[in-house]
Amino acid sequence: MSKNRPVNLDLRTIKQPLPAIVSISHRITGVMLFIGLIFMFILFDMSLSGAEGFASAETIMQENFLAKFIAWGLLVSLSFHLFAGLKHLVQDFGYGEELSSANVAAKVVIVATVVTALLAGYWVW
Amino acid sequence: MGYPVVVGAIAMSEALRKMSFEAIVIGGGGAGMRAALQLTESGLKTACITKVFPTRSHTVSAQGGITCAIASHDPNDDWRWHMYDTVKGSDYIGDQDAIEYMCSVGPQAVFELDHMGLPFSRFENGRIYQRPFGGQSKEFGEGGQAARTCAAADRTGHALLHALYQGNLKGGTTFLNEWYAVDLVGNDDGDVVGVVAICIETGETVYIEAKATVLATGGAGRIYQSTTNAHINTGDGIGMALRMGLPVQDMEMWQFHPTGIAGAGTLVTEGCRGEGGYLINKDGERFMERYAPNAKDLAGRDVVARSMVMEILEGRGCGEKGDHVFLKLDHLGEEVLESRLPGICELSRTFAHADPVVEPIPVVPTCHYMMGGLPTNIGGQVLYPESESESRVVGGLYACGEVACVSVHGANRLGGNSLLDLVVFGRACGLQIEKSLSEGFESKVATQANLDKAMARLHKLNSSEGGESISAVREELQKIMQLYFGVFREGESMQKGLQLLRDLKSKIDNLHLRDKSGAFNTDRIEALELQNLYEVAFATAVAAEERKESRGAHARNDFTERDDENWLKHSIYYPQDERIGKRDVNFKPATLDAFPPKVRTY
Amino acid sequence: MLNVSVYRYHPEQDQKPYMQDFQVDTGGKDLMVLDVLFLLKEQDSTLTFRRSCREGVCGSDGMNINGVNGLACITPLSDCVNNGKLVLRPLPALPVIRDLVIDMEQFYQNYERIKPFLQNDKPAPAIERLQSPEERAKLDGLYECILCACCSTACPSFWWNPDKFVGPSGLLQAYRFLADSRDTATEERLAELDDPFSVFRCHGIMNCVNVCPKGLNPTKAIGHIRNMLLSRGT
Amino acid sequence: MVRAVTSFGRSGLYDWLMQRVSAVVLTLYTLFIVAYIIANPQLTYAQWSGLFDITAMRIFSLMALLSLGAHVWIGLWSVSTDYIKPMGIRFVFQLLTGAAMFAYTVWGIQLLWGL
Repeated sequence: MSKNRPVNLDLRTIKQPLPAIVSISHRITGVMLFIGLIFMFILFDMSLSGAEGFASAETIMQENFLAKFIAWGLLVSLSFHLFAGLKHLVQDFGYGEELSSANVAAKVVIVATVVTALLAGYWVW
Repeated sequence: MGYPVVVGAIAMSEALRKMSFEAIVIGGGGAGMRAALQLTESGLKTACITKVFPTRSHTVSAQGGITCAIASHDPNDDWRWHMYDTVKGSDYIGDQDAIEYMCSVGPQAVFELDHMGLPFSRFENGRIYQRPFGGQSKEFGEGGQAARTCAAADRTGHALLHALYQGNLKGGTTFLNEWYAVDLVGNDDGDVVGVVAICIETGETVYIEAKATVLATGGAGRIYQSTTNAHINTGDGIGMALRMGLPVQDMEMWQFHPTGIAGAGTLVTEGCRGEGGYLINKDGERFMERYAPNAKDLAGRDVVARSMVMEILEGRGCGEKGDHVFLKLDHLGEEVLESRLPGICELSRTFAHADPVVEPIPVVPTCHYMMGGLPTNIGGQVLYPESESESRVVGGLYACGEVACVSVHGANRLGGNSLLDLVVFGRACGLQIEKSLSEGFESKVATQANLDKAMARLHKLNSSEGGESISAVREELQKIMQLYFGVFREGESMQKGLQLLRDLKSKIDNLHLRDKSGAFNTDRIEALELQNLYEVAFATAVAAEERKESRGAHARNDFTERDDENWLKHSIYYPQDERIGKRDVNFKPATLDAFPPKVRTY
Repeated sequence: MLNVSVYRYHPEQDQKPYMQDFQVDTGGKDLMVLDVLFLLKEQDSTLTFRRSCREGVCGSDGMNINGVNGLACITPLSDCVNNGKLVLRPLPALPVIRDLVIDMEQFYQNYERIKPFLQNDKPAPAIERLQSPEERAKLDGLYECILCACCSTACPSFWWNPDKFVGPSGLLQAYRFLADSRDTATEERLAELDDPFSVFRCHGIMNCVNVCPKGLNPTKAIGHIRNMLLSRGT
Repeated sequence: MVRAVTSFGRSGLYDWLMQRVSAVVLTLYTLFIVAYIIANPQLTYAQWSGLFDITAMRIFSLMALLSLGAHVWIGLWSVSTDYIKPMGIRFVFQLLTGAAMFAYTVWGIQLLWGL
């Protein structure tokens, strides 16, 4: 049998419902957080390295726009990842396994993340 | 690409690849899979050849259930009462030895299905749920309505077909899925020694050799324009047999199901009426009370279908055109409908845009089942009737299910008896083959000339340079059948229909296959199917015109009475000279006295 | 007039698949997508698709209709067409044999892998095996699966690991037997599923539930399997 | 049964369970840290290092650290087996992920107990 058969998997042509978009975003934010770990660890290391290090960590977080932006991005990723993760936990207990409730849950994750993103922005800046 | 290019157009003399089995089953529906399972379990090298993946077969559409006296609803139920109902339902041309066998072996066959995993609905005591169906009685018609149809909600066919497929997976049956059987191969003695088949996926044509060939190809409802049947129900087995010169029996007997959704043709199970639904005309009248005062909506299907057509013809039909009646279910309540008839609710919402919970379903009698078919004995061996009382066995050929005419349905099948028919006789077929082969049945191998004969039709089609459009000819055929051979028939119009069919023959022989390619060529399959449809339609027309009486599903305006003196017989259509012969009905059950013909009222 | 765009591929003629545009006169009726396909086949008889029962119970004509998997025979145009355009593509992720016909071998293999048949080590009684209506009710929403593959081919986890993740349809069937009071092979069935792929690739996105033409809920069934694994493993 | 040698726990179930348990730990830890920082807007080094001097906090932090290692490993292993089909590249990716998480864990322990 020929192995050259084409496969229809052009993702642009396949509609994805909201829960699917939330799920892939969950993964993407997970990978982003993994990459951001280096930033978090450096900052944490700095803050515990002594009074001087703590002060410079504070300065960076108060004055460096890039650092602020990264921190904000990580906070947003973290909140999304966390909310989507909580949704998973809730689903694991057998809630939200109907189409309608799953859609509502996905919307809740998005709304909660948007709210957190605004708060985090306010906090960081 | 690794594809054999244009293999369909293989030259006449070129050698075909050969595959060998001890037994092959053509058809992967209920009957075919039950036979295949029996054969595989007996250790015979068996293949099931099926033009669609097995669970796509039309058995999947059966809804209401499988009728059988398993004594669940009524602990005193008796298979003899079931037999009585079936004989009466058949309008007395069902063979009583076969009906006796089916009704008495039935419970065992049904229990086997449960053991295979079929998810039957249940009563509180844990036994299989049974519902009332049309034509069912206790005490040989004296004890009132019986409830004898074992059901898995209203998806019994689906549940049964899947259970059988699962049983075959467990048993290890070899399936040739999406292979299309083109024509039977007969040897010089006239025995059947296999089949020429196309692997649809690649287009390769292969000779599949076997000592026993089982036709389980199902019905041919697609000869009519309006039918509950799947697109695949094209009478391939009948077509193949007729081209081999084998006669067919009772082909005029076509069941019109009372409740097909008007316009769409999709089936609405008789179980709806079993659960308490009933038909109403445009005045809201429950008209079956007039036609069948006792059984009302649960009279035989032929009776109900005719009554509906009478209502419509007399101007009491519903809808703008007054061309249908209503099936009322809303009084049963949402709970009953959603638990007992969930599939019907789904179908009605999709195809009739009517929610049965609140409004009635528009229904009209729709072609549903072919009572006729290849005459066989109880073991599924195909018979060649040589006179009214004498028949010989056709070597190597078996049939079971709708393509066969054992005959347990006679002139009218009772609801729920088709599923029983296919498991009982699919099984019986397997048992008979096991017996025949162990007794050392041998037949001559096919010669090249034999194979060339089986390849002739395919070859002709593959070399067609021009000709008729397949879909146009099919539509023409279906219109003729619908118009001239419907619920009510009449001599003069049937003769006209017959003439139109004769005229159509040249077109059928001159189909143009535009697509000559190999891989998944549905155009080729549809052309081959259309030729089978024609064979079935023509046999139907000849037999219908010849049977000059009204019996069961065959209702004539010019011969309104049953004529037991001349027609308490099977009709046999002989393809060689397009002639109708007669064959005796069996009135010799083994364990009890035959039920003599009586006036059939419900 | 309805604009229809159909995925075409013929292994003997085409190097690559392409989209072909048609115009169909629907007569202003709200046809089913399958009816439209029949009209297309009258225009071009080489157009290839599977069909059988035409009432949504055989599962032959699963395809991707305007981006969403479904059965052509029970999808009315009014449910799927927007902007007057109908786009028909084969079900995703499985190899295309020709046009809208896919090779379902992998899908069937996954079905067979879960041993989709009743297993009971006790000898069968002379009648049926008794089952209470409550026990039987557990099979509702499971046994109705028609193996159309709409769900599995809508599932990204199946796309990426079709040979390892059983997929929503197979798992629904697995639970159908786990839930059957007549089946005694629970332990063996669960043992077969307890790896990081077979069940646990389900992330509950419910694409399967979204497309199931029979309204079934594989996600819920998978949840039940997970709970059974959980109580077995802890 | 699909055999996969590089999964984390002994089975799909344990991987799944580990992912959930570690998620809960990480959630609690995150909420605590965020709440602590918000509650102490004028945070000083003494306060901050004092916090991590408490044994309970060190244990909590260590739990979070180990949870992080497991959570990331299981998550990224699953991501890699979904999207990276060539075995060589997938293996390298998994190797790097494992190495990174090992390094972070050691780093974290050193930070906590090296004060």
